[in-house]
Amino acid sequence: MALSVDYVIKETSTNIWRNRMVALAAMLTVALSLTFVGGALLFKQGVAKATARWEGGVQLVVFMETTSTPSESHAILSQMVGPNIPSVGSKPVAPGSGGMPQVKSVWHCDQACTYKEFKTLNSDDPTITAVTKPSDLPQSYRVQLQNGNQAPSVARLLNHQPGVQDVVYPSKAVSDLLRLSKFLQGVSFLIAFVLLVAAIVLILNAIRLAIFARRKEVSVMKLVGATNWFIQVPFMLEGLFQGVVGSLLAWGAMALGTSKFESLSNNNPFALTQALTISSHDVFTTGLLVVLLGAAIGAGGSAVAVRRFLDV
Amino acid sequence: MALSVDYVIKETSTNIWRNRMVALAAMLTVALSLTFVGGALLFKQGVAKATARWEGGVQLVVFMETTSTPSESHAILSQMVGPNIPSVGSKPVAPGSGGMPQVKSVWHCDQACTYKEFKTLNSDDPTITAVTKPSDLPQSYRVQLQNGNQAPSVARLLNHQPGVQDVVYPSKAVSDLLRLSKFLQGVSFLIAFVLLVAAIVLILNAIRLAIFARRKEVSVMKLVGATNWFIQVPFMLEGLFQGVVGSLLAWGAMALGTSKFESLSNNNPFALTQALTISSHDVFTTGLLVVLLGAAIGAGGSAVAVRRFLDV
Amino acid sequence: MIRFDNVTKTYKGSVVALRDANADIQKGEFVFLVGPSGSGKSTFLRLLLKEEEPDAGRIWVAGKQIGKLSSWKVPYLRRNLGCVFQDFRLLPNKTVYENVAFALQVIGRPRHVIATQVPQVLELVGLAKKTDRFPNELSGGEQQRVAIARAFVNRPLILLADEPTGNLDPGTTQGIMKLLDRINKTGTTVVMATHDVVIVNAMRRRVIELDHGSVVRDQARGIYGYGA
Amino acid sequence: MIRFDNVTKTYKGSVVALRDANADIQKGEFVFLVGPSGSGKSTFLRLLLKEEEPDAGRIWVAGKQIGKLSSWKVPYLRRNLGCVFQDFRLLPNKTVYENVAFALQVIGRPRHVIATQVPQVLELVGLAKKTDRFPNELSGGEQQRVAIARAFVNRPLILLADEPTGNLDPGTTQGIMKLLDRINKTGTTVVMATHDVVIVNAMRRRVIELDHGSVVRDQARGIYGYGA
Ligand SMILES: Nc1ncnc2c1ncn2[C@@H]1O[C@H](COP(=O)(O)OP(=O)(O)OP(=O)(O)O)[C@@H](O)[C@H]1O
Ligand SMILES: Nc1ncnc2c1ncn2[C@@H]1O[C@H](COP(=O)(O)OP(=O)(O)OP(=O)(O)O)[C@@H](O)[C@H]1O
Ligand SMILES: [Mg+2]
Ligand SMILES: [Mg+2]
Repeated sequence: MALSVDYVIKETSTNIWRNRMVALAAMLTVALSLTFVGGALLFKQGVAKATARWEGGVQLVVFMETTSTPSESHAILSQMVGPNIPSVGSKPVAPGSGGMPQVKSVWHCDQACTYKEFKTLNSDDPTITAVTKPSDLPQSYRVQLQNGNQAPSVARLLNHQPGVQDVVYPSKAVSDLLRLSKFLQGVSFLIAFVLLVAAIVLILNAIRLAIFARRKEVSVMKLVGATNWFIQVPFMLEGLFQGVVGSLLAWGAMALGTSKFESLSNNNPFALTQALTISSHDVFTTGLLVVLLGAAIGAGGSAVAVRRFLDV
Repeated sequence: MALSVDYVIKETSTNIWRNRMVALAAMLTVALSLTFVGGALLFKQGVAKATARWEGGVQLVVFMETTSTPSESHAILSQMVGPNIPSVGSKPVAPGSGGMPQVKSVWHCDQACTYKEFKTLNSDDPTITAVTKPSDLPQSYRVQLQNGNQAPSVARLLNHQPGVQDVVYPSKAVSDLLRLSKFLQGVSFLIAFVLLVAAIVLILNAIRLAIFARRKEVSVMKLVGATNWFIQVPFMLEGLFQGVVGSLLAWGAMALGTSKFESLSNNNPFALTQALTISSHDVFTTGLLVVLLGAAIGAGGSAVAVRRFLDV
Repeated sequence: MIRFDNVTKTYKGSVVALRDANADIQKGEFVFLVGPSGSGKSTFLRLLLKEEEPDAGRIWVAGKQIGKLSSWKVPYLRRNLGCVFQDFRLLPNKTVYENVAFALQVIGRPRHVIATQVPQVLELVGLAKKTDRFPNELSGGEQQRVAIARAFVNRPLILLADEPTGNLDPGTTQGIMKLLDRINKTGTTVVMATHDVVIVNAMRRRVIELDHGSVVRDQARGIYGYGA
Repeated sequence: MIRFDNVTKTYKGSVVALRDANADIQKGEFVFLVGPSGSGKSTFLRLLLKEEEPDAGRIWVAGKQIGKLSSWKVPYLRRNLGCVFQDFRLLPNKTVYENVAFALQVIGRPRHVIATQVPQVLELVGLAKKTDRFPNELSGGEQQRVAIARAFVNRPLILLADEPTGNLDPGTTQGIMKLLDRINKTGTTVVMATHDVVIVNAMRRRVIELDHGSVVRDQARGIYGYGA
């Protein structure tokens, strides 16, 4: 079955040119929908990075000096959870009698754990992660409070104790960001979903029209014994092409949008945008994902169209 | 030419049902694109309202007491633009010799002007505008500076002078908002434009498919002498229907989005969102505009389709 | 009723379909249009329907010169012209009754007119008992009767038929010819393009022969061809 | 070469198109399929092409029972069956040469095979001088010759023809029949559905008559009908 490359290219390009308006609309819609998908993913990654330390409801982090002794560390722990609990691991533990009433739970992040977190937070800067060893980094206690508003007062109590390097809690901006990001992601995915539906229908339609424009040729092909494969491939490639071109446009829009966003947040230091950093590595992996999605949409849409409308 | 209503309704609904997938995609895309158009317009209105006072590059406003005397007013003016300029009107005037070197230009906003601005700023609260008379409001000097950073120092110089009620300049948030809004509006309109193209193509396609599905009927109609009008009307109504339904969905999304936005900005007092207020009156007028746009898109798309593909 | 006055029609691609054709057909005549394939018979009929425009010459239908007709008046011209084709052109998802009624509905005839005229014409073509059948439940001959009923239900002045028996067997063909003859007897002018030697020779009506777009013979009570 | 074994075919809508039909056609035969409109002739041919599936009975083509054929093998079945129709089915935007070459291209024949076989078959059907014409620049008879060339270029075992002369005038029809006869003489089995009394009676080949889907006559050197 000689399905020659030049035959397929010629047929596919003729199809696309014949319905260029629909094909263009399909590609633009794919591009737009995938830009929303990619944008939402990047935003999510950016927020996750900016707030990694505060995941799981942590409201206070007590960093110990790298030079702190075990007894200093134990003294701090006792102050928070009471003397009856000798040590805590990576699972949150509620304070016993003699602990601080404001504290809801505490867990311990050792140097390995801190190093992992450090790599996440600095994934866009491999030179820093390369020169830093786990032993350079402080261990810490992660504290969840009964009430987030108490963070400053609790921090004051624990700070300046022997062995404590620093006590930090999320700024207003970060906690706002966490709340806002959920909402914006939801909206983005909703928009992306509607657009994906539109994109698939447009691709389906472009293929349907291509099939219709060639219905005479197709019926002759069937009559003289062309294989289904031979008849279908140009139409399926057309859909694939539309999906891939659309997703490449989306990739471009994402890269452009990210750099525009960065320059914007460098000029206007809102707490909001400043807290987000999106590495070019993130843009690249998300871009690849988006192209895969585009290819899947294109191939899927055209496969459905070929099935439904070609009837081979 | 009896074009009976039930005939037209029956034909139109049959058409839509037959290609319900494409019709749905068209309507959703119209809805989404018009949501972006409407959203961008509302945002623009919100920003314009929040920043009405700062239009045209005004960087400082000197409000005089309502009880201030003309000589007090004149003294302030002289201090800014020098003794050689006895008075300024609603056109900006540059300072002469003896004026402040930091000032670039000054214009005067009398009580009528202030009242007008007041009404704009409070258009969502008619009870306030009803009980306020122009004479309750202060006249003011609007000042453009050589350099926006000097606003605080200039304000300190002018404040507490006799007859001066207050000197205000835009906060960081407002000036950020002004810059950000330009960018976001641009992006919104770009997205809306792409989507509008997609929506029109989808409507065109829905009509094209409807015409194609009925090509036998249409050819018989032509043969037995049905008028062009009779043949076209159901198809054109189909496009109109899609445009109008899509735009009503957009209206709903805008209303929902606005209320969601308000509740969000009430909970999270960012300077950014807090500065914006969008009245339900704005939503209503923008909604009407959006429906008109949707009707135009639907009618236009179907008219083109009928012209191109019906060939009557 | 129909007059062609030096009519020439060239399709794009410089195919000359009619060349300086002249013809004059009176009310109530029955005319066969014969000639080899591609000689311009279908073009002759399409020009009457104003589906195509002539390049030169003038055409009169029912006393009006149709070259001067503005395009919005074309539908009204077509209401005077019933049309029947080789491939029937019935709507497959409508019953016999609905197919015929459709022709009246779409020109805006009121419901009571439709309710009286459709059964009447179905009676005439002999399908009074099959009003609720769908086209694919009928034989080819019966389908062509439905098509004739649809063409005739509006009582047109002229009935055009383009190879109406091209798909039919000889027995069925005879029945259709009898029907057309009966319609002709009501005063309707009938113009029929055909290749069927048997029926042309049997009916002995006026024959207009085309060849390469020219009228080469116009003979009252003629036969299919000198040679055939 | 072709065998129908108690074949019944019912279309949806309970139209019985073939009823318990039996036929056995040997290699190299020339068979006319006759019968009134709707008697099942086209259905007979469509079943051979596996465009339709029988409801009951078995069909053999070239020694294979095609009911057992999996759907991806259908294209290979069709390469053994050339097909010609009343309406030619040529591609209007391709020249004569391209129309014929297309049939070889789409089944993946290499370029040099196409370059030798297409001129050869165009020579056979007498169109060697019109290779660069487009279909609408040809007469109906010439167009049908192109269609026959396309059906025959792949040297199929069997040529199926569904009313191939239905649109043609008597003179042209004769030419086409001579061509089909010549193709038959090369050893190709020809099965032709037709309404044309004149050619069936003139050729005197095997005649299979269908009526309401049943084979009512199968006669060597037959005529169109007893009555006609
Ligand atoms: N739409 C068209 N575009 C270009 N050429 C056309 C068109 N329709 C017809 N022709 C050409 O015009 C000529 C006359 O065609 P026409 O259909 O009138 O012939 P006819 O006598 O009806 O033939 P037949 O007996 O085959 O129906 C032919 O050469 C044909 O190829
Ligand atoms: N796709 C279809 N769906 C439903 N019924 C059909 C279909 N095709 C054919 N029929 C019916 O099957 C019967 C046989 O049709 P067929 O086309 O085989 O007859 P034929 O002998 O070829 O007739 P003709 O001489 O008119 O071409 C007819 O009653 C026809 O209405
Ligand atoms: Mg013709
Ligand atoms: Mg048939």
